[in-house]
Amino acid sequence: MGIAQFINPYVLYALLVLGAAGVGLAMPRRGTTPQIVGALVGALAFGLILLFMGLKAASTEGGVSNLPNIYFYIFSLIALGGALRVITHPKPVYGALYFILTVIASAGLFLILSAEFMAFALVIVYAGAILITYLFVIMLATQAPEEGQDEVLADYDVSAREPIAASVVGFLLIAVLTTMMFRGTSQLPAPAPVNQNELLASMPRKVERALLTTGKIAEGDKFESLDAAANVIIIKKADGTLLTIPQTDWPEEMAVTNPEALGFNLLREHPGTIEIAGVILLMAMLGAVVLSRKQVQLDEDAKAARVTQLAHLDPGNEPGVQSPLELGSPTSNPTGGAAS
Amino acid sequence: MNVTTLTTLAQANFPEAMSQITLAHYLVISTAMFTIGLVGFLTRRNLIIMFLCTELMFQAAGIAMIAFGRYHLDLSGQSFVVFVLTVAAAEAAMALALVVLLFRRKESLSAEEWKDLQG
Amino acid sequence: MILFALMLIPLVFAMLVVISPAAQAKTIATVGSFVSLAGAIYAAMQFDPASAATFQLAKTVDWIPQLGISLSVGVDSIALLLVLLTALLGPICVIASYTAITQRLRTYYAWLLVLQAAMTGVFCARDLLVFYTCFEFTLVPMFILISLYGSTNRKRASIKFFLYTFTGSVIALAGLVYIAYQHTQLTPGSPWTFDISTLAETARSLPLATQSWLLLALMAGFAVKIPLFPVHTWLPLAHTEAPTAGSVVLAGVLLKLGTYAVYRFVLPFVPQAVVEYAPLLAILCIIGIIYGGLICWVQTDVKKLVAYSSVAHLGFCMLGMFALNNTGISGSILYMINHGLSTGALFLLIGMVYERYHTRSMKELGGLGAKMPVWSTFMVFFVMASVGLPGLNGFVSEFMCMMGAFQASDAWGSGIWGSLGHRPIGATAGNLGPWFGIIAGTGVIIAAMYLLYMTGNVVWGKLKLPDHGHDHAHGTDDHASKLPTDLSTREISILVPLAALCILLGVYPKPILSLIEQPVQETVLVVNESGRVNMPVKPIESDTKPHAPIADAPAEPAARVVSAENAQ
Amino acid sequence: MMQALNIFSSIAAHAVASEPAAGVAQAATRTITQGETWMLAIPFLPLLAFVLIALCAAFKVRSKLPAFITVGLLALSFGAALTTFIQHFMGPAAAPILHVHAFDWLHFKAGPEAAQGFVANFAFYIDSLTILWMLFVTGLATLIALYASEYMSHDVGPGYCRFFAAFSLFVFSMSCLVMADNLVLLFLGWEGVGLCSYLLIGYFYKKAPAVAAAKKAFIMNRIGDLGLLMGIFSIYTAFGTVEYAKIFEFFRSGVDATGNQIGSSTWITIIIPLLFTIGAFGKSAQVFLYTWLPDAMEGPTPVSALIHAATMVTAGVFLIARMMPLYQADPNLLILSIVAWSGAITALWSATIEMAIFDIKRVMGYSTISQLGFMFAGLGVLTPEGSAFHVFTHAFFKATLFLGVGAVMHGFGGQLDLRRLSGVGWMKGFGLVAAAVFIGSINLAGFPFTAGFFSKDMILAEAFARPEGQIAGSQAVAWILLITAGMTAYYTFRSFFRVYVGPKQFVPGDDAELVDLGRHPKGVSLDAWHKEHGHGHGHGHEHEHNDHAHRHGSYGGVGDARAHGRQDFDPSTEEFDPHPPGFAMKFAIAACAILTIAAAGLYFVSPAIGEGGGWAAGMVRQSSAVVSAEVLSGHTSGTDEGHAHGTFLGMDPHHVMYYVSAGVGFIGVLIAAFLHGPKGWQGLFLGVRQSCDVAPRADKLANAFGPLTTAARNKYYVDEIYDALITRPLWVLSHIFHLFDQYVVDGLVNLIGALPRFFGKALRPIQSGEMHGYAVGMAGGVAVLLILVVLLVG
Repeated sequence: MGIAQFINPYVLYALLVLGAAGVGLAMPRRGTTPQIVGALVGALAFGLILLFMGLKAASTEGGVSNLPNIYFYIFSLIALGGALRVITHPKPVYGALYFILTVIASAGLFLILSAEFMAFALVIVYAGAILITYLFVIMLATQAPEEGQDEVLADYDVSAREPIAASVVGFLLIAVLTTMMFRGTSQLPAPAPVNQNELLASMPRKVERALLTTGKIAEGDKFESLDAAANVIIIKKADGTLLTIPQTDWPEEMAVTNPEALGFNLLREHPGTIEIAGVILLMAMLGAVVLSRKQVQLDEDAKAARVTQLAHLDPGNEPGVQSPLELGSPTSNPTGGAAS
Repeated sequence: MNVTTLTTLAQANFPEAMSQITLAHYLVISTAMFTIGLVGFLTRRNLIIMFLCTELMFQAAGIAMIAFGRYHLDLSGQSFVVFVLTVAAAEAAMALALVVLLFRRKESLSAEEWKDLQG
Repeated sequence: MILFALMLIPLVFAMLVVISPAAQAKTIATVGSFVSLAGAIYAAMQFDPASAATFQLAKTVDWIPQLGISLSVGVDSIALLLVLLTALLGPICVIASYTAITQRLRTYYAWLLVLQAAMTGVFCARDLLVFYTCFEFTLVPMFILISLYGSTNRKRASIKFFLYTFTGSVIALAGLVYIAYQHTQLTPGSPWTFDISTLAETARSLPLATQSWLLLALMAGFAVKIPLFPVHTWLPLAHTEAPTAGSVVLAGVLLKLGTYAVYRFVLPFVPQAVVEYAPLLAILCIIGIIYGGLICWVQTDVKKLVAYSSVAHLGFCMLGMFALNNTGISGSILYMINHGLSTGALFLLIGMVYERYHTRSMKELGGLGAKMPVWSTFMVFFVMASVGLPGLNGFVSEFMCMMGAFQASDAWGSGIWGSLGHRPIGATAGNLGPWFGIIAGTGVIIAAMYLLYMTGNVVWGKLKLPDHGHDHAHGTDDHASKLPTDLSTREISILVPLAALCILLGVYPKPILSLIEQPVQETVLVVNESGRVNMPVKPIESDTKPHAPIADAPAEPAARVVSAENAQ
Repeated sequence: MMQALNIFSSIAAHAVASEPAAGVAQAATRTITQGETWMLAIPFLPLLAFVLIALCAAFKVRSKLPAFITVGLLALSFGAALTTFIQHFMGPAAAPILHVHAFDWLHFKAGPEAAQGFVANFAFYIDSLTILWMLFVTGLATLIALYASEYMSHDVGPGYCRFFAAFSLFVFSMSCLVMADNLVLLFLGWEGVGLCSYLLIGYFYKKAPAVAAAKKAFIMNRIGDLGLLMGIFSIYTAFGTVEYAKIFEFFRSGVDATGNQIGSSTWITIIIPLLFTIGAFGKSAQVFLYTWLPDAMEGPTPVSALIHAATMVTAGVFLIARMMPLYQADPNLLILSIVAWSGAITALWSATIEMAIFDIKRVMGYSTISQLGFMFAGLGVLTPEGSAFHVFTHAFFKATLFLGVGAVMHGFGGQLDLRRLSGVGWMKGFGLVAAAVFIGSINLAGFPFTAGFFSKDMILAEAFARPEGQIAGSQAVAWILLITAGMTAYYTFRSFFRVYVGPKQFVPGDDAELVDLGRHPKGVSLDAWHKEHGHGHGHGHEHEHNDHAHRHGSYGGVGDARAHGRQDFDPSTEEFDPHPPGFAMKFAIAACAILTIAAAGLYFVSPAIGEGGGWAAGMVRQSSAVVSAEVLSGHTSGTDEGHAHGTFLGMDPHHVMYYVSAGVGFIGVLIAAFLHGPKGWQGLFLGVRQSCDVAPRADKLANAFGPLTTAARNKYYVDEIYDALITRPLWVLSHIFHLFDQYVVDGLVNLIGALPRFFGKALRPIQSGEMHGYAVGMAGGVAVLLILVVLLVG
């Protein structure tokens, strides 16, 4: 049992070394770099890991039926590739766009995992809201290229910081994490079957509507109760008599949808956490407002840099005459910004 | 996602459990994504990219949680992703506000510019 | 209930001080301290002296019942006396600060009142954790008083004060919690409890080795606070840097927390170990007496001199305590009060001069007798009280402490201590003895040396005042010039009660001595019964010789003595 | 009060019940009666005076009111003492022991057992010894207060209040010391007189020497006090009580509270008396503890007269007399031998100093030490009667002498150098002073039929009469005392011949005490005087002690002195006239002198008990201070043949001693006249001195002794030796302790405190501020932790 149940550990570790080398190569560097090669090697490594896991799975009891379907492979490769691109692309804007790709691929994975609500929430919140904010900030915080000039990448974007060491640490972590997870996963208890009748009992309107639309009951009949033990729904008809509907007669429309189940889970199991999450969001909002309203000044180094920059751009202007401060913080000082 | 194979109607939208091997595949993906995020965080100097990397790690955690929830047929996994999403949003708001503030001061997004915050 | 009220009154007034305008802070604090004093006097009137050894005015409110922690208060006569001392010093400290503190008044007075509440809590506590909480909480106000209102080196002093005493008492806490743990272990099925008297019984039943470790742990905390010889160095620094009222509280009450804790937690908790190590502890006390005294003698800073003298004085106090007999322990308790009065007054006096001349150095000050006769009169008076002049308070307690050590010896009646062959009538069981009394007695001479050295320089001699050019640097000239040359009525009015008490306690200590007789007797019995297991108390009488009764003494020896004989 | 009475009556009953086998014949059981409450006035009236004067000070009274209060209330106190004496101690009946209880003082349990109670009350025990002391204490205090009312008049105001407050407090303390019914109250008085002595010596607090002297007196006294305190502890431990009545009963019965023979316990017979003796030595300035008393002469002269001559310094004698039963308990009388030897050596030692020094007040100071030596020797040779009588007579004649010196100081601007004064007795207004001083001098010198003669005689005779071996070396002690008596006569009349007779010449003093308070430190010796003026005024040549002969010409007469005063001294003394004492001073001096003369008569009052010695001896014999017959006859020493009387060169000392001591005294006086007397009858036709500062023969003699004279004039450098052997090392040790405290004790603490800081510093580079560094550390840490988990959990 353990790791060997899923993949040959030596193969895994060897492929992880390969992956580390690939990611390390793929990181941005000054000058010409084998970024593409590195990315390909990294992708190859991950692909091979999945391949070997599939091979192993096919050889164990249950065969290929244990394997996730084909969409899993598609989405996960897109997600990982996007992620790799996020961290290797020197331009932040592209990084953010690749991140959207990753998010969408992840949403696909969520769908496969029958988490529809979360899949769409992810796309809406992440791709729609958060990433857009990122893009705004990236635009705000990047120097626009001058007319006729190529975009100059900031120095800190061009070169990664100690990519080798980071890759080694990262892949060491993967090795250990996968080892741990395989070990743990192999010892997980079999999942217990779930009876969602209780959820249905909490939704009398839904049950009535479903039964009504399928014609099982008439207008005016009321849901009385759901006997979870006998798996029957008891309906109180308009004339007062009780009608028992066994499970086999339940219409498909009555099935509990993912958002419904998730809603019940959230509000029943985690009501306090929701409150806390709300407070966190509120505080974040307030914090963001307070922080961005704050007046700041350039510090000494930045001032000096700004002055030389201005002098360089407009030799006719004495740098000391026009206040660099006003130029430096247009948002914080609207009048100053307007003047410049 | 094979709805027609469901045995009971109540479980129509909640498929039967997946195997450990399937779960392992998702976990590998999650781990890989997490590590990529980590490596990015360690190597990139741009504050915004670093924050993007943390978002990647959140993403990875989310995948793992939903996969586990799926394995256990428990919706709490998805619930937690809701919270993770919330925290990520809050974090993004605060972090980006801070980044803007820092950028205004130094005209740079490099994390190394702020060494002197060490105290 | 009144005891809770005693703790709450200062807190409530502290709150009032905080929320009212700074100009009113003085007034509110004064009213608050006087209300506390009135409350303490009311409590004293409720106290029944006939059963002084039982804890009266007791009240228990559950706090954390799962852990057996409750807000439990109660006082015996000793705790009551110390509560009274605390309450008395309250108004004096507040009034003494009227002119000395000119900035951040609200913070100052609020913390002063909070400090008073915490100190009262220590003396009233009947639950270990209530005690410990209050014991530690006194550090916070004191830390703030020193670090905000002290003199030049105040930051260092306050940090040292805090860390030093805190480190010690954390070790003591470990010891105390260990006892509580042992209680649950030794009595199966019993819930956790932190009740002091219950734990005392448990601790007494522990073997000597365990008790010795516990003694070490407890003394690590309390000896720092007292302070005993090797762990005293925070005191001179803290005293010198603290504002006047801070020094008064520090000398008057805070040091007594340590001695009180020794009385309350060391003697009844680990009697066997105390008996075993009493000579060692007494030697530390004596080193403190002589060493501290000699260091005083070479000080030039008057306040530092008085601060070091506290080391010597508290050495006497603890010497009496470790004599483990009635004389010594009573003397020690009386010493706590007397030292609070006389040394507190000395700090007040030094503070008054400091307010006027902004120096405490004997190199710059001298011969103030010519310029400030009233101040000088008080100075000489309190110096004499501190020297231990009979008729003033210091003498009674010093006499009793030394005599306690002198009496407490099993060697009496043998060797050069007499060829009687048995314990003479005035001796008690113990392992100190005459040499301890005699060597400690040299401290009396040294006390005269350093205190008269100080008086001779500051009060007598040619008038010597600091240069006025120097004064301007302080920028407080205008403030200082508001004070009269000699003491103002306000200053006299805070010294007079102290002086009156010094005389009263020196001339008529009988009420207090009889008040503390019962609890002390109980403590001594506890120590003798469970502490002298390996060295039973020798009988006074010799078996062979006929007994010649003295007139006013009952003929038969106490029952305890008989049982000790049987044990042999 | 009732309870106290019960205690005493039960003690009495017990004492009767357990009459010891070895029965002390003479010490009959004394009954203790309750004294009248008004007797409390004796100690408490002076206290009332103190309180009233304190009020005067508080209300800033600027008149002589404090003096009147003091004199009045002290006189009342004396009246009360006298009434007590007349009512209870006059007449043929055996002297009673009166007990008066004021209030409870120290009551506490001294041990867990029921019998262990400590009782020391504010209660008074008045027996004949007590009343003997109280009579002269209160009487002399009244007279001297009267004297001081004029003497201190230059300082009316706060200083006046301070003086009389301390003065009254002193009398109260002294009364407590003497009248106490227990040792702790005695200790209160003991320390109380020390405090007052401290305050009064330091009265001229702006003068550095006065402050130093006050401090020295207090500290030296404290050394003795420690001995006394330990003695009290020991007494309590041994007997379970500190009350005289009970203690004396134990000694009378010979067994202690637990039925053991007292005499067999070395602790009780050797150590305890030794401790008490140390206490007595401290207070009475004996042997190694004497050095504070000469310095105490810095105080105002009335203080010297009362405290440092008549009363306080005799407290040691009182203590030993009071505890005489304790001292007698030792069969070998070891401690009494020590006392005798100490007294004799002190007497001789200080007499040699007196013969050399020039300061007339200090001569009196050393003389007091010397006479106290006599008293101690008297106690040592088993004549507490003689000692007490000598205390009594000495109180009067020494007070007279001091008051005379005070009048001279007062009159001549504080001049105390006997080389700067001559013929004072012939100056206007000083005749009475000279006469009184003459009376004092003949008493001190031991002229026949003076009080001093009789009292000294008793001691000398008893010293010679001690049987061989009873008191170790008592014959040697006696010879030393006899020689000292001769020296006493010499130095007494040396002062007299130099100062009061001869040509009228003087140099006014520049002393601060009376002319200008606190402006000049008073020169303690001629040396210092010369130095100060030599430097201060460019006086030119430095003087040695013995070359002052070169200067004598410049002080030809009063006028000359004035002229030189202008040149040499402070200009403010320009118009200096000696001002003679006024009425109050004259009255007090005269009264003291008359009382001194009258005291001689007491020798002839037949004592109530025992043979010879007069009234004072009788009083002592009726008190606990009496030496029992066994001890006196040497029975207890264990040797049968040891009890033969000692002899003086084969003669019975009791008979020949009158002639011997008178002869020795005469020789001393004649030598003084020969060396220091002026020409003519004033110098008994032996002297040749012609000016105030040159006595040719004396100077020649002093030169002949050379270094010895120098040493004696410098008090044998004892102060310097103490300084070098004790004070300096202690001072250095204190500094070492201080450094040790700062750098070792506190240093260790700081070191421990510095360790975390050190580690922090070492680890600080890790916190570079680079977020990546932290992240790498964190990730690596997690990885390492996980690896550990993987490997360990397996």
